[in-house]
Amino acid sequence: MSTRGGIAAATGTEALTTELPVGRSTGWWGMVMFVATEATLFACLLGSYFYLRFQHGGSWPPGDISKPKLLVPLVMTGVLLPSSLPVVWAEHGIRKGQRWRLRAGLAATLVMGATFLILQASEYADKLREFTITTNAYGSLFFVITGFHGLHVLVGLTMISWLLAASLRGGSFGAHRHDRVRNAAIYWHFVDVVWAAILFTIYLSPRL
Amino acid sequence: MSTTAAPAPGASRQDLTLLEEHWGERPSLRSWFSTVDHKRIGRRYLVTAGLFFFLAGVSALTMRTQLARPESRLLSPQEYNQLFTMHGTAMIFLFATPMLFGFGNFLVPLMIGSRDMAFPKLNAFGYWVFLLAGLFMWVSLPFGAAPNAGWFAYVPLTERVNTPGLHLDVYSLGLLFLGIATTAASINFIVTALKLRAPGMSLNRVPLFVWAIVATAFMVIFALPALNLDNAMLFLDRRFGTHFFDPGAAGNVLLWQHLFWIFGHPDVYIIVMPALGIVSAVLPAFTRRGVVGYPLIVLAIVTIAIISFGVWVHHMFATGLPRLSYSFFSAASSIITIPSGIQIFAWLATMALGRLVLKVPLLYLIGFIVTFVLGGFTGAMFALTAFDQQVTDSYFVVAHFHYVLIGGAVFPMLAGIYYWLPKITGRMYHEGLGRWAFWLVFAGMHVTFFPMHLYGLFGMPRRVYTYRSEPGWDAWNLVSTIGSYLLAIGLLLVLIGVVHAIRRGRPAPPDPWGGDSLEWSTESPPKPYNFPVLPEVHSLHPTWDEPSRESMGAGATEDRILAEGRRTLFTSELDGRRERVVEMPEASLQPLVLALALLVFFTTMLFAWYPVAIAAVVVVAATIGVWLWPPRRPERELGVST
Amino acid sequence: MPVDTRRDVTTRSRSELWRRRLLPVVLLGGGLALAGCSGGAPSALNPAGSGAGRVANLWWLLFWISIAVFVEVMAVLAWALLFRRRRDARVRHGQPLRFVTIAGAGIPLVILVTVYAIGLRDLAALGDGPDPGAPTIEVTGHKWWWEVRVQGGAGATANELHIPVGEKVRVRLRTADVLHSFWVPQLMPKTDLIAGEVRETWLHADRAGSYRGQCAEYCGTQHAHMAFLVVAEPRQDFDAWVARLAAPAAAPQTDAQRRGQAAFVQGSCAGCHTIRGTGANGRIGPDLSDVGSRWSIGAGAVPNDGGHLGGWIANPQTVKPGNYMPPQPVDPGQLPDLIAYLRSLK
Amino acid sequence: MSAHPGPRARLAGGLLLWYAVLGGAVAWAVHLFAAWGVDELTCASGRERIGALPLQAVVAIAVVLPALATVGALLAAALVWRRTAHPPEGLDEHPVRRSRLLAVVAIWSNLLFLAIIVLGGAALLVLPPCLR
Repeated sequence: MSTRGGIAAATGTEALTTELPVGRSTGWWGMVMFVATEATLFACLLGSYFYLRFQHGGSWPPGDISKPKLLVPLVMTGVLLPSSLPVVWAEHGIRKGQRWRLRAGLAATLVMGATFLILQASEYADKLREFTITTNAYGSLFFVITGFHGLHVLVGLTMISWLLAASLRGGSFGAHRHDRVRNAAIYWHFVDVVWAAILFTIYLSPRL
Repeated sequence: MSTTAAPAPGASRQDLTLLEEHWGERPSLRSWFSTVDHKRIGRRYLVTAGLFFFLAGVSALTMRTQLARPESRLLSPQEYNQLFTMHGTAMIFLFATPMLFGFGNFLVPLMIGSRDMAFPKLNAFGYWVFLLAGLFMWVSLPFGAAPNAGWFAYVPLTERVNTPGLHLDVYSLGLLFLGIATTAASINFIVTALKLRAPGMSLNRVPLFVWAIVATAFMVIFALPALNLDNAMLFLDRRFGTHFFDPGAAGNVLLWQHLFWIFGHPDVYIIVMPALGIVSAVLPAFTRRGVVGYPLIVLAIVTIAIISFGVWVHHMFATGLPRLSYSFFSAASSIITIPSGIQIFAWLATMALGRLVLKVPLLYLIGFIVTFVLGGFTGAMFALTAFDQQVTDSYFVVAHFHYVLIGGAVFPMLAGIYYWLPKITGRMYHEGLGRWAFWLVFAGMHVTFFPMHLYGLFGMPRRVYTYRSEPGWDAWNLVSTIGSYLLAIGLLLVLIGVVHAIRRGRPAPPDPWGGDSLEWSTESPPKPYNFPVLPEVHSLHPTWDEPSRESMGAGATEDRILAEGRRTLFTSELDGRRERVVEMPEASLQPLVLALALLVFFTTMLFAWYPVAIAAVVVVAATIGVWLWPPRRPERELGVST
Repeated sequence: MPVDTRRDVTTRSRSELWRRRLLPVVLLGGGLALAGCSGGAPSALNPAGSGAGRVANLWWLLFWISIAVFVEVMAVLAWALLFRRRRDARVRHGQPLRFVTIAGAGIPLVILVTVYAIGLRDLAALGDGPDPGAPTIEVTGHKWWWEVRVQGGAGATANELHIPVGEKVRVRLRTADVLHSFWVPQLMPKTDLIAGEVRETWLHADRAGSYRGQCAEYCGTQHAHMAFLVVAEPRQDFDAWVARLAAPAAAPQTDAQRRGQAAFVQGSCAGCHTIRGTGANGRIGPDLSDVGSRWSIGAGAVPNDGGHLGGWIANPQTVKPGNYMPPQPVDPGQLPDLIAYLRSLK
Repeated sequence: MSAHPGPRARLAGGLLLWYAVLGGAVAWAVHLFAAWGVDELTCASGRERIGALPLQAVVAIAVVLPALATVGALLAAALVWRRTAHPPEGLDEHPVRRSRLLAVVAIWSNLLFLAIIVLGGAALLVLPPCLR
């Protein structure tokens, strides 16, 4: 198909009246809407961070708090972002009816997510020596944003464990029945992507 | 065309028995707590929201009595401040939205030709949470611990140092609790309208009420998080010593206002939008024609829903931000008037080109137009920063938003109550009683609130528990108080009319008005399965068009009868093409258990019994886990390869 | 009523009286008689300065536009009700989209763009504050009273500020606790007092008089009683007021006043209140150095006379429940002396 | 015109439709958040410059670019409107009518969003960026 023909086809009546999106289940839409409202919540949270930062003026972080160090959070990122891959792999597996892939993929994600939380605990232990949630608004923002995300990771891990438990039982999932797997996967990808935004906001932006 | 008789059901007697068996609920205590029928839940929403309306209304009457004369001592300032806060909070959160969601719950599946909402159990859960959250907030009042800093709860007044005690903890936790219900209901509405429409109901044939509910639900999805975050931060500030709003520790007090109004302004339209949907739904039956300019009203619904997110700073025009930044919001606030104007003139054109049947619902619609237009004028005035700075926080604002909210939401709700009462209860209301109630409500509303424009302009600030005698304030305040009693009597007559209809009313035929949407093709009240045969929609006014009506008669295809089990049909999002048949969930106690566990969580958070709160969280997680646990199926059916 | 006694009655213009007589006519005609029936109230429609004057003009423009559009809407509605009220079950079609788009979108767009432009001009004008050298008054909001100082001056007063007629005066706004809003309807639209920030507005009166102002942002229990008075007066009176604020309070003249001063300074009063030039220098409550000359007690709660003052000192909680002044254990014999002293502070 | 568009052309067509419907809304939202946020927060810091650029120029960019994006969406909406006026023979009328509804909504909404952006931008000519 030539480019010109492509443009003509794409701007033709038929292409312009093509139904997009199509064929999703109610569960998919429900999860997408839930993620949309959660994403808005995180957007407000990160927006509040920037609002307080720029309203504060002056040096940021305020007070005696030093700029956040990057090593641990980058390792955390390295653990969490790739943890979506086993979920994708597991989901593709169960669509083909390969239950072992579902189990293995979920287990791998579980391990990576748990590692992330352990690293976050060590990060907290480090930060708490410098400031706490009550030190000032920066401290409040830092712990509430990362804590709220950590809570989401915990919820995501609960969902993954729950899926894993159901898949171990047998009679739960197969090529024709994997809505729950996909919905939990959407949630997990969301938790992942939000971390990237948090990494940028909390750890990278004070250095810009 | 005459549409008084419902078409003969195309389902056989045998099918009807099966449907009754799968969908019917035998009356029992358990079924009362476990029902997932959208019609029962919708009715409960209406009744419960009505109860909260009554409480908030009594609060308002008490306040008006206090304000009848200057320097009255009926109420202490502490009492007055709790009353006005609860009045506002309850009217906005516990009455207006739930009442309209009640209409939505009852009507959306009926209007789109479905057998239930997309997530029936979630629906039941939403109701229970709404009920419990409402009680959670109201119970604080007799203990003198009710929220007392206005429904807007501005910091730093609401910080612990300025308002100790539980007042604001009740507020923040109560709204967070309630937010769960609102979000759940909104997701449910969106998904229901996207996937459960009858085959053939493409986007250009969706009833305007459904458009309005869906737009509202989208607004909730994107607006409510701002309020939730605000309340979470307030609670953390108060309870755990964070500093989000503390300017002494790098916090900022305007952050509260920004987040609050990012929610708060869309919320105005969250309240008004479904009510405008009711107007579009009721009008055709009493003008004997479809609403003029369907695409333009859809346009209005969609654009209002979007623009409403970009006008929030007009609530902050007096906070001293840069004037240039005000102008962007001033521009949006001005232009948002246009879609509203389009709707008003579309309705006027409908009336001018139709044949008016002057019954009580139409009276309320006329009252709505008169009142809402006046509220709209003052609304457009607020878009101008300079004028807003003069009258904001005065009684002029109180007049404005009561015109908009009573005119724009309560009048349509009342129209809706009279219009759908036959469908909901199976009984007709008493026309004469209804007319009396209308005139009292209409007169009471204007006598109460019109003078507020005046004494607002004359310099009387709002949220004052009393005032010094000033010429231009005293007399008009007394007029307002008298009006509020008229309004209360009128509303009492509405209530009497409803009770009278339920107890003594004539049995209602399936379609007493000759309405145009699908709910009128069901029985009054509808059977638990709504439609013996799911309709096939051929136009925007399916009850008025022959092919759509015939589709419910003899010769229906099996995929629209679905008598074998509790089933309904999925269709595609935009064009309403058939996709597949799905199984719907049975009645269950899980929604109630989940809501109760959340109640325990929020109550224990309020009283700082954190170990119990953690236990409640575990119960919540376990309930959800059980709720969603996949049913066991044979491996072959699942499609597992080894 | 103190406000009225101090208001210059002759400033009530002939046009205002004319409007007053017009009242019934306008009420019948449009139902909105605004300036006329406000009488002596602090009405935004009876402006006394350039800021409020501009907004009042904007209001009248908006008002008449609203009347015109309302008449248009009611005409269509009335036409429908009069000529379209037949019971007829026939369902009609036909889409007069042109009417809807012109009346519902076209005309409103023209109106809105016009008033937006005018509003923008007014917004810019309200931002056109006083010259850098203009007098600056520092106002601090407290729960529930206003602390007033002149920039650079030593003393303070409460709930009353003076401005020279015909000059723009800068007002710098701070809050000591929660949000308040500074509103003098006859002179200038509101400006909020934001915790942690400093806000500025300005006042300009083109005729002498007393103008009532009030806190407009809800600020807790006694938000209702947080009024103040702006006194616009000739320049030399204003200068005298500024000088008085810097000077010590008037010395007691009579024996009763002297006993009252002693009771004030040695008693609990001095813990919270300042009277300049005496040992009383508390900073919690308002500076009382000129309390005898003020228009009210308790930021507009009651008139400032001997009886109310005595009642206030004995138990402020019955007068203004919830305010931060506790009931005073004053010996009944001392109360008349205290009153006499405080009344003498002018 | 080719008889039947392939899947990629269909995807492109569908996306074009949604750009027409939602483009103005998104552009306006970007304009609002950028222009307001930059103005309020830069003024709060007491500066009137962002890097090398004067604040006024930054706000102007936040007006002009979204306005152009809205004009683009308006053109796309007009295209859908024209293409759905006389659908070719043999095409299912159902989706065409639905798309036509969306086209009407899109044209009007883009006009409204354009009006808001232009009116907000006009204030830039009257008001200095940090005047309070």
